[in-house]
Amino acid sequence: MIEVEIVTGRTLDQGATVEEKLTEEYFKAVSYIELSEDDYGALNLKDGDRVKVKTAFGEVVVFAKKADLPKGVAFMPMGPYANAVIDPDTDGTGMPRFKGVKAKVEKTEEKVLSVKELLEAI
Amino acid sequence: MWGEIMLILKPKVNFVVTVEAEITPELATKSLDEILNFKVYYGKNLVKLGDLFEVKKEGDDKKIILDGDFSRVKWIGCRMEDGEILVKGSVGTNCGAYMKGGKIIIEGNADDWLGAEMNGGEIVVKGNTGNLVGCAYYGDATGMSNGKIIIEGNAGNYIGEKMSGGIIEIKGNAGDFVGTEMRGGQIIIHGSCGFVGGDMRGGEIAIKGSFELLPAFIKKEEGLWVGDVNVKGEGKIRAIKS
Amino acid sequence: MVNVVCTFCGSVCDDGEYENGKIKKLCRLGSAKFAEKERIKSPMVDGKEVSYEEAIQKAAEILVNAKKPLLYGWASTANEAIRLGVILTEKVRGIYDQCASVCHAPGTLAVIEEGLPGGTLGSIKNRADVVVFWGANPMEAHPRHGIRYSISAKGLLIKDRKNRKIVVVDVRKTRTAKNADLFVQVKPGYDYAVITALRSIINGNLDAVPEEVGGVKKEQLVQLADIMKNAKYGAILYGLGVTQSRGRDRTIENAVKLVQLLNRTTRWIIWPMRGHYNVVGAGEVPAWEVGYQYAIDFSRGYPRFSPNEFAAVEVLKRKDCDAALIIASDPVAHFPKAAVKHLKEIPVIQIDPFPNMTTLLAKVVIPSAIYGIEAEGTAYRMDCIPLRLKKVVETKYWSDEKILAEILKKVEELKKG
Amino acid sequence: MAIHIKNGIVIDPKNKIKAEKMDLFIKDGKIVDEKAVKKEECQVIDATNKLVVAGGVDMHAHIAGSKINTGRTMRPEEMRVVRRVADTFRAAVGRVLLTAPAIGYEYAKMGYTVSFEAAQPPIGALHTHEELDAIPMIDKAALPVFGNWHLVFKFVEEKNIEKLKAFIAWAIERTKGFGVKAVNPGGVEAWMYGKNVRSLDDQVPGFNITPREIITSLIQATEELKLPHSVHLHCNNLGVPGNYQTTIETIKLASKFSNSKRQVLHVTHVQFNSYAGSSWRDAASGAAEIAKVVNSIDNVTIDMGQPIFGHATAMTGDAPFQFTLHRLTGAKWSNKDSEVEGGAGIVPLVYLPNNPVHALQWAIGLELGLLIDSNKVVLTTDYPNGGPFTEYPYVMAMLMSRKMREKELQKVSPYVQKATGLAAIDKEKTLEELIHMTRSLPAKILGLENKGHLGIGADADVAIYDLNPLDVDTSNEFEKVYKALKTAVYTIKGGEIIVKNGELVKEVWGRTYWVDARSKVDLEAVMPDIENYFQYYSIELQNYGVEESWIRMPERIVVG
Repeated sequence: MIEVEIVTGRTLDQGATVEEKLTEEYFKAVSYIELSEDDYGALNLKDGDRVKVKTAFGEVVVFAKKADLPKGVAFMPMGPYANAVIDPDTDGTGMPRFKGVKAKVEKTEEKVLSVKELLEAI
Repeated sequence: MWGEIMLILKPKVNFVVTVEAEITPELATKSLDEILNFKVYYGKNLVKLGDLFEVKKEGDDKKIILDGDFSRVKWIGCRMEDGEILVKGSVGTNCGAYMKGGKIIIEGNADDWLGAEMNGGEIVVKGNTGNLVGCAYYGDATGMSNGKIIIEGNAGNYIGEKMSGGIIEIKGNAGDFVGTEMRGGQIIIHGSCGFVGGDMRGGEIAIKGSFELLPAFIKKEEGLWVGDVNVKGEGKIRAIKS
Repeated sequence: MVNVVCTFCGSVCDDGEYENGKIKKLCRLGSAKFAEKERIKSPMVDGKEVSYEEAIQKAAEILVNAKKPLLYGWASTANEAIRLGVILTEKVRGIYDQCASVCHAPGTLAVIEEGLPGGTLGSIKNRADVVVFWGANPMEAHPRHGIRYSISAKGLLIKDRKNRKIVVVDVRKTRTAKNADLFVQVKPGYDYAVITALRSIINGNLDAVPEEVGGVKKEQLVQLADIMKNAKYGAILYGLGVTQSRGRDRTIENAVKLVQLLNRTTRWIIWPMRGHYNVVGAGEVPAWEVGYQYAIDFSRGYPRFSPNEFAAVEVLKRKDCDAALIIASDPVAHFPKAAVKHLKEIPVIQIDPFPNMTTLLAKVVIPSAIYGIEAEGTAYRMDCIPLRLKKVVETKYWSDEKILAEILKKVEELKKG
Repeated sequence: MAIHIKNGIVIDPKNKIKAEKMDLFIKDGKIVDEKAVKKEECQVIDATNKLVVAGGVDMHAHIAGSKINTGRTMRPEEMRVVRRVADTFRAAVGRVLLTAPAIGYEYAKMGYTVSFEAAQPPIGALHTHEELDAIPMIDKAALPVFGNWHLVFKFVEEKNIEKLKAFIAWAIERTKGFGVKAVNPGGVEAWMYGKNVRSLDDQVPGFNITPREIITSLIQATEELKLPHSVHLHCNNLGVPGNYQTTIETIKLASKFSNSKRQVLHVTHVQFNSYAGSSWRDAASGAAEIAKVVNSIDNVTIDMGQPIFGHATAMTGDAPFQFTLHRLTGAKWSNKDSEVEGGAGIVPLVYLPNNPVHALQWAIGLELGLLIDSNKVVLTTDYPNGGPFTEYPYVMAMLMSRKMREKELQKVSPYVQKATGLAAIDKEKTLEELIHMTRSLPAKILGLENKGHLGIGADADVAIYDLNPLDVDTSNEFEKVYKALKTAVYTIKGGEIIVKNGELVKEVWGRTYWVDARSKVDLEAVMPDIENYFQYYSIELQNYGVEESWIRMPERIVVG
């Protein structure tokens, strides 16, 4: 288990599939988390591995990817998987904290839910 | 807590959406009929107070007890000038906004905008509060200018922004951005908080726990910083010695 | 071959070329926009296919019967539809909110506090010798922004990339950062402090700045401050890295104060990198119709603005609406779980060209034409420059404008009883 | 339906009717001869002992487009004043900055039926028109700004008036604009380098031209094009003590030109350009000197730009001035540099009677209104720069009553006594003069032949006020005058009753006028230059501009 701070954001893949949310392409574009090389290594991850991301606001299973990030910072594409764990508190501004949420990440054998299953689980 | 209880309101329905009830202690001085017919907003509908709340009237003094969960009722005590309100549960947003005098005691929690632009009187919260306590509404130049807010629990973000007078005391922790653009008055935090005093011009923020000082304050002595230098401010941030 | 205006991101590139279903010149996002994809086949009520008229009747009933309906979305439709949407919200005394409330709305709060010293994308292209992307990653979110307007755009005074310095301030080394002349890596949540430090340095209060602020060495802060002071015409373009993280509007407000300061000695502007193609219109239209850009409640028959009460996420989290109309947006995919929960519990009307996660829970689904491809209308680019969206393909689908006009008509009938 | 306005006391300066009891007839949106209607089919309005005049014409206000809308966004504190809860009409809010529905409603309630947006950023033209289209009740138009447009600079530099004319014709067609506005010519371009121009002969950075050359070239082109309206100029040095001299020099530029129908130069919100002195410490009024010059020249008109005490929002295309104002007041500030066309800025402000500078500005506005010949000065507040247009009746009453002015002078900073000549002015304008200054004169200056009067064939835009001009003593009964003019008993727009007893009764949508002068120029000759310049734009030439079909009710005025 590692601790990270998650930032979320748009990616080209997410953008290109955003009008096709019920497709496999969109699923692929949003159901992952990027970890720094250190963090990725610490969890002993390899391509296609899944991790469980847990925050004070929820948990979600996603695929893990290695990326050029500082240790302790993780990235998730904006979308339903990130939203399952981000901080809904708007601190009085109306805007949830989509970036900068503390999370625990661990390797898991559980499957990644489809977007439909994800909605049902809410 | 009072010898005599003058007006007691108790929710009698489950609120589907929030209610806006600009209730002040003044209401307690009205006749029962007037009280029952007092207009409150329930979504888009202007309804009678008596439709949503049980009303018990026991005298004419300016004292109200809100008995039950008022966390979905907004604007309680807004613009009140005197008298007392006791909320036995939690209260919704904008409680005590523009308040000029009197006292509000909240036994539960208070939602955002507690005592916004308050100009007198006292608010005591036994539980926690949300964000924007004693702040200025968007577009206004001045937040809380007088009076006292005491929070026994924790407070959220943006406390006492643009404050020009009065006191906010938080027994627990506060969130981020305490006393931004503050010009006067005092904020006391017994716990910890995040950034304090951005663009502060005057007033004092005293903190017992940890806090994050912005790179715009000059250390004057051990535990005392003055700034914000970017606005030639003379605000004081003080670490309370434990 | 006809000219088209792209209706994907806030760059609203207006040099697209369209011929027989093929698109040229646009980026990957724009090409995806024009590509054929699955559509909502027919209007539906409770999953059953119905006529437009039946769906509209049902939608109007839901809106009229609600105590406080939320009408949300609007960033990916045309101004003509938005205007009707604002009037509809006023009529049913609901809450109008738009996608900015989970995107760039904190920027609007900063405008309220300090204003917006800005310029059009054309002024950046022609004049800016320094461009700072702060928490923005145009290489992925606005792929042609750099070529057309900012990084390597050829302008009047700045002829090429060599004449322009690109700075990226971000918490991670994004694709944009990799192409920058200077990358300043900030610890998540410390943008506000970093901006304060820059102000202190430029103001000559070096003493107030410790050796490191928000993970950035003082030395680098001084370097950035120098770049800023020495720019002839600089631009800070900020993104969701700022609006969605700690500080939000206060961070932007601080950046505006920095720009005010810089303008005493040179020229600087600041502008948000708006996301959806017409999210600007979704704020500008209600501003002229009812005075505010978003988070507007009409329950009292007149508009009131309060982001922490009337922004959609707060409304849903507080369970403060009993019906919702979702148009040109997918909150089920883009809102935090806690907000989606309430959408599952109330009647939802959806108007959209494409099936998405909101479709999965909507009671009434009304498919619509795609603006810029199947329908004509007006949109405002991220810098508020108006552009006319074109219709290049015939369609059986009704436009948002027509759907809303019909709902409005129905609502008026129902209200008259 | 036809309308018969019975027994009203009509003032119609254009048709030389000075408070005469007479009947008016309306049919198909026009004022018609008695014989053109069947009286028994007319709706009769009893106007006995009431003032009957043409609908008011506001020739300079900022009512639509990115500036006022940014103002609204910036200032939620302005929008909390509720004027109307939604019912059969729209909700209407705003203190001074109003929403689009509120703008239409408030003009109508005051008896005004025309308003011109005085500064349209050309590239933002479609936005301006969308907002104009959202304003109910009134007719409108927009003046695109030319004074800092690089293509104008280019043709001025080349001294190519033919191309300048062609460009102007092209631009006002593309923007669906009405005429040629110029704001701080050259100064806004200088602002792109953090500077401003300070005199008519300063060089514009990057170009071998001066403000003087820009202004005279624009006048020459506008006159040769014979546009309905002259050049509409916001002078250089606005808001700077000592600027009255620049204003006078600028006004004199018009002496080279003449036009038999109208002025050749309209100088706008002159109050802001009438300051003597060298700093705000010793600032004084330059109004008397300016009045002398305006009165002595036949081809220049002005409008006042009268400040009203209370809240206002400064919003102009004069971006460098707006930054100066922000520095001066410390208030929030918006700026918009616009491609290679110009710029704009917005700063909230409040005019306080006790503030010597504000009181000075207030007094200067009135001096201009009083000292300048009523055939040359139009009443404006430069909404919302000087304050609300809803206070025009205050300005009208003040110009008609010395007593009211004396009363008001008691409330303001005594600085006014030494820095202006207001207290000594005993001139009291007549009601007829004020009707002219708010109706027939602005209509004439704008070249709107069917507006501002009640002659046969005029548009049936009529205001009826509860004021008997044969009976009222405007010098002494100023309170009554103010109150009566504030709310019309009837407002008729295009032949339809839209206001009755100060209440809205019908929502109508007015026209948007635009001027088409293309047939007078060789567009082909200028297109290569325009095409070449579009490399400096961020949009395609083919996507630049507004088509008539996108506007709710366009009315093309063809020149030539």
